[in-house]
Amino acid sequence: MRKISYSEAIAEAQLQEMQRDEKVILMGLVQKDPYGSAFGQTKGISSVIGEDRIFDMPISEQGYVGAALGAAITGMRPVVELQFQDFITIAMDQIVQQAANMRYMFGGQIKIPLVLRAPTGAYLAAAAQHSHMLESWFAHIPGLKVVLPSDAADAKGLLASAIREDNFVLYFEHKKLYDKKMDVPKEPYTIPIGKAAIKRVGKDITIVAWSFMVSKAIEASQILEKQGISCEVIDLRTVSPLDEEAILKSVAKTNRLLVVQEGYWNSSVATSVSALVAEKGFDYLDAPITLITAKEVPIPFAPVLENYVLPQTNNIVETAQKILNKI
Amino acid sequence: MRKISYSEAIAEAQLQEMQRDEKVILMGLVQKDPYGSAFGQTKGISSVIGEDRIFDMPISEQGYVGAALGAAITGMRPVVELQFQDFITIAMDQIVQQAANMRYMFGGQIKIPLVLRAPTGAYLAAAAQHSHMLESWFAHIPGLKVVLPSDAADAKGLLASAIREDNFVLYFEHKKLYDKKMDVPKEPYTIPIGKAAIKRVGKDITIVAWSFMVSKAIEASQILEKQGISCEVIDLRTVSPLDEEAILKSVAKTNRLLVVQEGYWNSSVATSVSALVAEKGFDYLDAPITLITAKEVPIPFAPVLENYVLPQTNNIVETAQKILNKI
Amino acid sequence: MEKSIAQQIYKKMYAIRVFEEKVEVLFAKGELPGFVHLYIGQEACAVGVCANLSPEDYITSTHRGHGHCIAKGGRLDRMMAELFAKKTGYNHGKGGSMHLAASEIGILGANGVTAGGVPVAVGAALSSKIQNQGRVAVAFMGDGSTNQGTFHESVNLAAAFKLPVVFAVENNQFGVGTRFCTISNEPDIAKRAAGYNIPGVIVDGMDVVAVYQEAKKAIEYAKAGNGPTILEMKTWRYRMHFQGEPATYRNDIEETEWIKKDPLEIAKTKLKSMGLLDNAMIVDIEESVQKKLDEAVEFARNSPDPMPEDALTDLFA
Amino acid sequence: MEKSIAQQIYKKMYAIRVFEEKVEVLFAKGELPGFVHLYIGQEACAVGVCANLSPEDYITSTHRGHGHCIAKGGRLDRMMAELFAKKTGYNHGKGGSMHLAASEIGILGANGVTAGGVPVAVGAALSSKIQNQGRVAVAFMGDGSTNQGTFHESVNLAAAFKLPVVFAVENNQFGVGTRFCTISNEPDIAKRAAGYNIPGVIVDGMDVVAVYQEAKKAIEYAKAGNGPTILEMKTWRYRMHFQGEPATYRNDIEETEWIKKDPLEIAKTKLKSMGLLDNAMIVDIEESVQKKLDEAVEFARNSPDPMPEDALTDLFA
Ligand SMILES: Cc1ncc(C[n+]2csc(CCOP(=O)(O)OP(=O)(O)O)c2C)c(N)n1
Ligand SMILES: Cc1ncc(C[n+]2csc(CCOP(=O)(O)OP(=O)(O)O)c2C)c(N)n1
Ligand SMILES: [Mg+2]
Ligand SMILES: [Mg+2]
Repeated sequence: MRKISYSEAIAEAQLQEMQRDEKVILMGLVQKDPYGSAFGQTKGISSVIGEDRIFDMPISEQGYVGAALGAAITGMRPVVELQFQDFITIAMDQIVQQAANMRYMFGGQIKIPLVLRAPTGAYLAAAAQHSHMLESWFAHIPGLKVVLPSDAADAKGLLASAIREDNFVLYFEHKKLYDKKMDVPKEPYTIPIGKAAIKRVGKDITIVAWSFMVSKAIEASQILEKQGISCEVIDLRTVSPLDEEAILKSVAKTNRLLVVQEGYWNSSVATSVSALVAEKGFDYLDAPITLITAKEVPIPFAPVLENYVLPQTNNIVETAQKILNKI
Repeated sequence: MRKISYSEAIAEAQLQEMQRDEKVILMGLVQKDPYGSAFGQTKGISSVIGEDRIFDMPISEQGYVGAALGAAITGMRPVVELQFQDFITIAMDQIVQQAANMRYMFGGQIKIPLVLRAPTGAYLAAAAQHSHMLESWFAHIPGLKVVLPSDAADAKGLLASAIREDNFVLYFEHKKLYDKKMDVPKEPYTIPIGKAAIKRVGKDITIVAWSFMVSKAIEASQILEKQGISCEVIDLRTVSPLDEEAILKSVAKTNRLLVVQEGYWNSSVATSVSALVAEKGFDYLDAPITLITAKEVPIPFAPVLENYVLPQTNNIVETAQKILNKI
Repeated sequence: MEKSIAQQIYKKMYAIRVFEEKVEVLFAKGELPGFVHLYIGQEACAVGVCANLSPEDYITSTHRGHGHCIAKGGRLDRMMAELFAKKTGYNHGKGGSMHLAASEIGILGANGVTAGGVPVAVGAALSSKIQNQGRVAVAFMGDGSTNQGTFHESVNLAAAFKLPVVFAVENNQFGVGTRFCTISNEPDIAKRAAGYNIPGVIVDGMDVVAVYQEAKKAIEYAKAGNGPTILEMKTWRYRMHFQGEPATYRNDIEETEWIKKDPLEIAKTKLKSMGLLDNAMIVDIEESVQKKLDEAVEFARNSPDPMPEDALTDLFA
Repeated sequence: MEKSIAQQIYKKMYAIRVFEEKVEVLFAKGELPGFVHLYIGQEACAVGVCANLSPEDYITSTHRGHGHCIAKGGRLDRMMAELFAKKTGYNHGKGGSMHLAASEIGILGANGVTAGGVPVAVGAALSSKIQNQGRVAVAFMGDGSTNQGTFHESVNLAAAFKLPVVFAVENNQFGVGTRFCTISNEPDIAKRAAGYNIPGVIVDGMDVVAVYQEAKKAIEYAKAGNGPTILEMKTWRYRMHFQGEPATYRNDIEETEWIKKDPLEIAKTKLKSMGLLDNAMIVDIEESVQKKLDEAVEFARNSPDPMPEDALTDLFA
């Protein structure tokens, strides 16, 4: 199999879906070639498909996300992109008050085959306004599905599913993953939305993670394995709806839960995973549920500060050791 | 003591703070008399203070919240109002990317003595776009303090604190409480931000609630008391920062925790309270932590549907009975 | 104008008026839950514009949306049932007054967010253009709503891509209790068109014939691929901002002047003088509308409430 | 123009140019973390406007903000230290290039959000007006940023309340790789002023004397209580959108034409012909700036990193 990067996988999924269904259109900043999006996520598409279904937008996030919604409910299947997830703050009315409510509020009259893509995350010295992980906000809102692929193969299959889905899907790509290459099948394929994946089988402790944190959890597991601690790493893939079954099943086996989240603690997906297990898997637990998250400050610019604020592999290793009383 | 309503208490706090400090200004839709805000929360103020420090804004939530921020960092102490909390979706960039980050990102150069007030909540057949409880979004973001008073006396004291605070405070008023009257001291006073209040002392189970849910929790406690179940009701008052100590102390005593939240489950303050206790108070627990929240759909218009979706007193009663195995 | 159009125009204007008067009474009696914003006084705007539209064309509407819904062909019975929060309503009781939608006739929803529907209309127009469908999208909005950023973003986008949109601004000069000229420095909203190099037109929003004619031009211009127009209709709402509004803030003298320009009276006078309507037709129209309205109320009252568990349906397709 | 102002103008323009050229080299060598957007080519805009401001006046800036910071009086050493992510930087290493702020000289921050600072400037102007301080606020922004809703909301608000603001638009004709005229139907942004009944002025943004004069009028107009102006400066950025940008999309011929209009050359020629500058002064100025710049780099390199735990300070007052 050929190796391609996460951003290439994203571009490939979009190209293939556009070839498969002429209703698929792309909207966002600098989508067309030669640019092909800020991180190359649409690179090559306009050169193959032509320019009729790819729209370079003005910097009007609320307006063009709303326009994508309008197109979605009148026959198109738009994939709309924000240049950074942070700018979703500008489009919140169209996403939350309009799109998330619309089908329900209209009594099911319409479908919303809409995907919103955005680069998310930190670790790049991009400072407070370009480093957010805001998936928890959208997980909080009914009517939205929220997907965060952790590698190139997942990125391709999950995006194909999102584009074929008749509902609004938010698809958040981690900036630190764009360059990461791996084997990715060339032909189109889908990965189901709403299902977690066991990325590493283990028996002593369950580590739940998603997006960039999956690779940190796996790194930590490799270190811990050498110390005789066997970790099961669950990649949520979708943070709303949560795959409750996969989480509970793993904790039923390991009896210990560690959640690793790049974003902030309060009112987050991590606290939801904890609350789920504290309510429905309480009897499985042999130890307190522990959460590793960003520290409660905006993401600072200086790398020395940023690294201190964000979860690191060694935090995971040490915390797992502590949970298992090996420290 | 004289009885005044929650909205009168809010107006009184603002009037008194404006009299105390001429830097305090009000900005929002229809703030001046005769309107005095949509629910009367600024009623009577312009008639006493004059019109120089009260600004009726255009319907430009992002713009005028940003203007309030600009005024706050250049010497004023604005209280800026949104007509409904739902419209905060329009102002998210100025609140989250600008205001919440600004002091930190600038290395502490400025202060942000800013209060944003907004009516929140459902139970009014106002449908999906006028019924949100979005406090969890803001609790998720460092740099914001988030206050939700549950009665008129708290409303007055917490608002005075918020206005005197040199940091950005979000202050969310519940629409179902505006008309509720109670004894409220006439002279100015403050209630500390960041501290929970025990609204009812009990020993069998801790019920954590805030905003309108506090009255439902108290109602349920009264019913449960007759059945021999003694509930401790904690009113968080502030959902960020959380008063961890108050929560843990109560659960250490009762060994059981029920959280009642009007908003949605995923990535919410309720899940944070659970996660806090599952991590730091795990050994206190004699039963799973249970959460009562809105069902995962937008708030529907028809009262029969809305009531089904939202937490009701009888849900609290039944859940508490279940937790205590009395059912 | 054809005779049949003239009759449709009067019929819809009358239907809006009596529908709203009925809603006013029902709401006061407590039969309708939630909030209600009446359209009385602005009938010429919705009807004058929508008389140029076919069912395939799109509209987006506002919190004050009953008039647009009727003008675009909405059924009184399903509308009324929705206001009654019944299962037979357009939105099965999930939306209510502020969210009335009827996608099969191009009504992409009333909206509880000022200017919230405007970008949605732009997207519908984009969709029409990509698919070469020749449909136009009309975004209705009030004067107050044009101060939202989305208004600017939507107009700019539609202008740049020459999308078939009409920005139909009903300038009733107040947003809640705030007079437009106190929160905007230029009282004519149509003047904003210059910034986007598109047509901006001002028309007497109490005169349905004038609205019809200007809307016709804007819609034809859009359908011909020339892009959007800002169509500003100067008008007046005859009732409070929402039913039950506590404050009064408008000037009696001004109010009286506007009430004299009643759009229904102007419509009758003009259409009669144009030979398109006569008294007998008017009687016929009014009787038939009244009958439909009575039936609508009956239908709504007799319709079942949704079941509580229905709350969990309709979220995802 | 006074001689001292002319010299300040050339000094600041030259400082911006060499500061940015130095940053270009340092960034390429990997000495500066994060993202960097260079201001080269637009020096006349920031300097022409800010030469009319006192330290008490306010500015808000953009992602391309080094030039504004220098023009408004920012120190090269503290700026450079911030780009180096050092504790001695203006923001103690917490902000970096896109968030440079110096509140003691009225710099209310560069901004990573296009048009994000514009409403903030409006608020600073409101504050000045309430307190009768006579301060003006200048909101700098790019052409692309004017398509944000906040631009519209801010201009409308400032116009309605006659706030002392200048909307200083640097129209370099591209937002990232998108040419302005492909996403807006009217190439002259100043034309939008008509919609708000305020002055809209277009000026050659490569000519610092022209910018200075038009900005002077707008600032005096604002300080006199007349409200805002949209001041559009036509200009060109000489470098890529951000350092390391992969795509190229601008037209070579156009590029060459613009490079001929180098703002530093124009400034020298014009100021000399006006008798405000001579070759000796130029040499002096350039030498003194170069020295300061070398010291700034030295200072930044030798400054300490923040301590990890410093990350937890500065959140709340
Ligand atoms: C974003 C937003 N802000 C505030 C409101 C509250 N609100 C409802 S209607 C209205 C006034 C709208 O004025 P206008 O657009 O002129 O319409 P009119 O009521 O005059 O028909 C306001 C402020 C809202 N619905 N949405
Ligand atoms: C809200 C928002 N959307 C997108 C971006 C990404 N972005 C950074 S700079 C830029 C272009 C801005 O263009 P313009 O305002 O013309 O400024 P210039 O770069 O030409 O100086 C964009 C799209 C952003 N920073 N903020
Ligand atoms: Mg109005
Ligand atoms: Mg530009």
